[in-house]
Amino acid sequence: MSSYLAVLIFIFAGTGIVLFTFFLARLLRPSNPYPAKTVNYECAEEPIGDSWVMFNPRFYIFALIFVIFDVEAVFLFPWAVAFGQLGLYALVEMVLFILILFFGLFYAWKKGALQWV
Amino acid sequence: MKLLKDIKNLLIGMRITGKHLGRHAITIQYPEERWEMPERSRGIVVLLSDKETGDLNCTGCLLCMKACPSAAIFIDAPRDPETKKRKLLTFTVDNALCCFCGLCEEACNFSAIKMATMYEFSEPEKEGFLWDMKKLQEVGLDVDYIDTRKKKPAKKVPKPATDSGTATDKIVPDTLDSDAKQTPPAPEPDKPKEDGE
Amino acid sequence: MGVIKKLPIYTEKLPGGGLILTSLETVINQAQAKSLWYLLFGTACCAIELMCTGASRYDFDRLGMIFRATPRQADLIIAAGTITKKMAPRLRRLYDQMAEPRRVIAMGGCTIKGGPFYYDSYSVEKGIDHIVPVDMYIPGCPPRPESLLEGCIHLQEKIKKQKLSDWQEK
Amino acid sequence: MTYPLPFGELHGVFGWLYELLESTGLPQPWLDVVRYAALGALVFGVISLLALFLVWWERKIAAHIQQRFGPMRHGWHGWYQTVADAVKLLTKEDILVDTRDKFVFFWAPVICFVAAFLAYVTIPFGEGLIVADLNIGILYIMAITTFTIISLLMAGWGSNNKYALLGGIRSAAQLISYEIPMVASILVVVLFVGSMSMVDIVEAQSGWITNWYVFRVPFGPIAFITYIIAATAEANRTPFDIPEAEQELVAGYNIEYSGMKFAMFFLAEFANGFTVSAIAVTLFFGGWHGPFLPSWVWFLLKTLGVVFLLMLFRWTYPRLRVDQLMEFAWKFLVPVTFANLILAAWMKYAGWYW
Amino acid sequence: MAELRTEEFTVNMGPHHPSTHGVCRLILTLSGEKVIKIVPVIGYLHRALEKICENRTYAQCIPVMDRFEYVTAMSCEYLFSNAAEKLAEIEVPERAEYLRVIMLELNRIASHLIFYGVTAMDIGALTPFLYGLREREGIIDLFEMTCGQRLTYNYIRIGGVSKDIPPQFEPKCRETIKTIREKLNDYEGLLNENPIWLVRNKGIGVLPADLGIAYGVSGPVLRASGVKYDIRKDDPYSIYDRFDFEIPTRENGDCYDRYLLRLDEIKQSLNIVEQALDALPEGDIKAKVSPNFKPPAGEVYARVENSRGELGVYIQSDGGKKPLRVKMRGGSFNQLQVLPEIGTDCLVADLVAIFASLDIILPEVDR
Amino acid sequence: MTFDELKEYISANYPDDMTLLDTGRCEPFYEVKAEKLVAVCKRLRDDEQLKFDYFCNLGGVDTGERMEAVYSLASYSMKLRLDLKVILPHENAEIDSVQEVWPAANWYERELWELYGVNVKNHNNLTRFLLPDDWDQGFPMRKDWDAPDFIRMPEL
Repeated sequence: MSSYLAVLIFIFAGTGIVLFTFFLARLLRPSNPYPAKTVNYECAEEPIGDSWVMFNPRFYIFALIFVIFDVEAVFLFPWAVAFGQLGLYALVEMVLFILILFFGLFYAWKKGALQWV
Repeated sequence: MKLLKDIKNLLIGMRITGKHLGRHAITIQYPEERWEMPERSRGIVVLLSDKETGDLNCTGCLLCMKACPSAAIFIDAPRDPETKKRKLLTFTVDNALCCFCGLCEEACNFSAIKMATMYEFSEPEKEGFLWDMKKLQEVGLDVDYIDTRKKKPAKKVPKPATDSGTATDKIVPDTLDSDAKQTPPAPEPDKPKEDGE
Repeated sequence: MGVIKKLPIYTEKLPGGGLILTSLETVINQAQAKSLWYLLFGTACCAIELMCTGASRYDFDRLGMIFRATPRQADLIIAAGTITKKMAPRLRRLYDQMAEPRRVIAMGGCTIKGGPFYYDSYSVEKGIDHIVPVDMYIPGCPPRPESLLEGCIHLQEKIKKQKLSDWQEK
Repeated sequence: MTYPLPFGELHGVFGWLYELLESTGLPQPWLDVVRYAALGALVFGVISLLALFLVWWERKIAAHIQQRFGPMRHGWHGWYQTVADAVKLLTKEDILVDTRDKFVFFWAPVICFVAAFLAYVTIPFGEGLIVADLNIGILYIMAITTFTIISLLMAGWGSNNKYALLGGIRSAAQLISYEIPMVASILVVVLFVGSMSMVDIVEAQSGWITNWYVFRVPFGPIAFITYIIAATAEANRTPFDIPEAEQELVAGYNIEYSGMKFAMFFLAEFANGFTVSAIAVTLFFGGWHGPFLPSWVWFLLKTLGVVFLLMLFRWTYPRLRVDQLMEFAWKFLVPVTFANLILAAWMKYAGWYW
Repeated sequence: MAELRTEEFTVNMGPHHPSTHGVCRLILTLSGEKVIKIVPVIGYLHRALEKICENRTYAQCIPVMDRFEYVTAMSCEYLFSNAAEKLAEIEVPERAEYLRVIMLELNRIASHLIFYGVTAMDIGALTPFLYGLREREGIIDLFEMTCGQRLTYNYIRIGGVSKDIPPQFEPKCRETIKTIREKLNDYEGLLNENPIWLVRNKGIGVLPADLGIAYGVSGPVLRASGVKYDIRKDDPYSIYDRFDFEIPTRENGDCYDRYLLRLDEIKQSLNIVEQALDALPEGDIKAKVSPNFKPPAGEVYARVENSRGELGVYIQSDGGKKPLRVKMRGGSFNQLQVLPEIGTDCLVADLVAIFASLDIILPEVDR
Repeated sequence: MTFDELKEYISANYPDDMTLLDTGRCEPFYEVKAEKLVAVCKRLRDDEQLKFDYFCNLGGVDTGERMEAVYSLASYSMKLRLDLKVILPHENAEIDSVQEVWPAANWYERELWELYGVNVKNHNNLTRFLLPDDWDQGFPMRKDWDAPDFIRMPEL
């Protein structure tokens, strides 16, 4: 598990380094906030309304489709690693699996879920 | 087939940019290398001096002042009551107003004013652009020009406007006073220039 | 916050503090002078010359100047072109929204004093120094790309001379 | 010692540090902690140097494509231009927008950078020059770089700026869409190697140049091309740079960021660009293998070659529109990559490949 | 999926936005990324040129006209001179007319090169932008050599031109033409058939001919919709009837056609310049016009075809040395009016492409 | 159709509506009564012989004593040019909108209203667009307009 310790330590080290540079910048930079400065930039105009709006749901559908395929990828990785030992059975199995998924993709496609906005 | 054609066209694009990568840059590295300015290039306005005597060529005829479309030239050259000749007192060019059109140069019959090819005159202060006669002459000392005065004798001076002596008073640009200097932004919600939406 | 504002006071008490201060000052000034990212802001004729300056022949990038589209990441506004009364509050807002240290170059006659539109124009702001503090004025209508480059180099020289104790006052 | 030499060929240079560490007599776990922390600092230095170099290089390449010089006035051909940029960004004010979401706004650049940073754990810079040879190496990188999506979305949302929000949402949609063809392209290689470890993948390509997976006709080149397309999108580079499309969204998700926070996004972007190129080299171009020169030099050269390819894309092509981008991913790349994967599996089973 | 609720939101695009070519503000109502409504807000560059012209003499008006449409300043100068000549019935010398045509066409090419670059940049390709400006520099050099300025020339005057061309102009000009012809291949290779460029431009922002006519659209934008209307042919001014050139048209009226049409126009303009150089007669360059030029009382509306459509000026003279009224009209004014019609129901990215392909510049709109 | 033919045609077909002004040296300028404007414009546009479907320009003029609105028209297909002039009183001038004839006139009429203060009736969107939104200094293109920060060109 020693190698995974590296990942853990890298998470802390990375965060620490970033925070340290922020701290360093804080020492060096000027700071002079005033209301006109901290207003949102919107092409040199006053922002119209809030930007946290009910966004078009289409964006989230992509995420849903992605989740399906990502789960597939999780299955595919061990399959790919072990493919050398498994042979034809695994190949047919995986082709079927991918086909089923693609059936879903085509369904989504025909349903218009892949239309952007 | 369309796919192959598309890939071919994408590769053509890469070939063109790749081809340029090998070519030499056309950049003129400004402070070290300079673009050779064409002779007619219109840079800053200067006053020309006589090549022999070193005096200004200007006779104070006010033609350039009248020709200027942005009223950047201000000349004070009142007529001497006895000799009826004009005496040049002040000659001011506001380079902040000048629109570099070259009309003053064309209006001048005495080779007295020229748009020299110089162009490097950035200033940290706004007041620096109001050039008086001395400065204009100084800058124009090295400027080469073709003297056309000898062919055009002085009698061709057009009739000056009678009221020029008084009319000139009001064209002194009036924004050069001290309040032009801007105060730094105060850290408070002041938006004086705000427009109502 | 700006601890750096008080740095001259601290360093005075330290042995060799003056040396630290001056070397820090040099490094910061050099960095700021050599990396002036300008805001993509052009209104009129000068904007075309600004484009030409960025193009191959004059090459702004040579001076380390690249454009940023958002004022948050820009160090310099090159006010290229006439600023009208309608545009003036917007210019001010852009300036306000820039991160300090920020600088302004007034490019061309219109921004210095109104230029050809000084007289008889009911809608031109007569000089952008009424709106924002200006660090460098470049005359011309429009200025040649070389003039702009010269103005920028002049500004860089000016930045290199600034003192740490007052550079964020602007 | 039991663990592999972490510096490979460079052990002669850095080995004394280990001996110093061991001489302190710390217990083994603590020794590991200190060792990895030191490596983390080192990798950070490497990333910073690489990013500084890549920025400078990109500017030079762009300039020369456009027949100009690029940075010229600061050092020899402007070599310390990017250093000046970095120091300047350090001294720039950090603007905190009033209406921001405080937590999200602050942590977005941190996560963005850490995600890019973590990927370097398993990049084999040379023979033995790897921080930790995880046995799921490539899967780990795919998983870790996905964090970038979260950070960009956080940046877009936290800024409370409409352009930033659009940029964040675009980037989320784009990155997740291109994740899938990327994974499918990588799987072709994993299938042949039978291991996900980066070192194993490189070792499998040792020997003559034909062992490189990009030359495993017919599926190798297809996998490489689809990978490089997906990688360009993953690294947010033109023609897929829609999250920060300057002409449409001003600056996209980082519109409200200034100073060091912006620098972190900037750094992460170039670090990601290097990561995807390094993966391409590892998977398809034989990693560190090469004659005469030290292994890490080969690796760097090959990676910079792929980075150069990405740069050439960037300075040649216009930008795709966001919906076309999604369509391209889902309706073209995903089917093609999966078909390629099945083809490769079949070939491997039948043994019909070169 | 339409039944899911989506909130529309309003966003400012401009006045400071990289792709609004100056200081135009578009108030967009978006649903997701789809543009529901566009409200253009202009006036950020309203410099009161018309008022200024009313207080200048005719000769002084010409530098002011330069600033009206600085990308093709020669057209503006020509336009004003032409109108004043019509008012005062001045005969312009032959050579001057030829020189004017050379300058006008060179300026048209320069303007289209800017269009090429800026459009490419708006769609995300940065390199074509610099290539376009690189060739433009060659033309600007010719102008600078002739009249001394790079952008605001003040070259074409009432009654002729201000200066004769220098002797090295002709060889340099021919060389520039040759270079541009060569480089046009690069331009076309970079974008014309590029699949990304095609999907970004084809079928985007279609302007039907009748809509264009209703909104008074002119110039390349209208010709890309299939209306063959060019003032150089249909209401000939100067000596355009002596040259052999074609008016290119396209049918679809989308962004891609507008782009192609402008490249075609560059080629035609190069031909015109070559013909004019070949036929350049000797002689005077300026008719005698008194410095205190006072046209008789009257009024005139003159128009020329510049790279953005019809450029017109209405001058009313009361017989004094200053015009009573100068009203300018630029093609972009109408093209911006039609933008809400053709720009709705597309994505933000398409709007940028449409805006770029209409080749709107704001001084023409705001004056 | 040459200009002379155009003049003849108009004098034959529009005798009551349009009066030829002798100011035009090149293209004919016609005076149209304000109340007849929209009807005349419609006729001109739909006339098979003329087809003035191209609205080039609309400029207001303040001569000091009166207001004028000058419409420049052209035709895409027949290659003709024509200018119409409507003479209005200096104060409280009113004119009918022609945007139902040519939609292009919309912005030109807004400009006429904004800079000259000529009220355009039946206009769908008569709001400020060239001047700042908070402009309160009247109609700046009028000859007698003045403001404190308005600097006139000095008479030289």
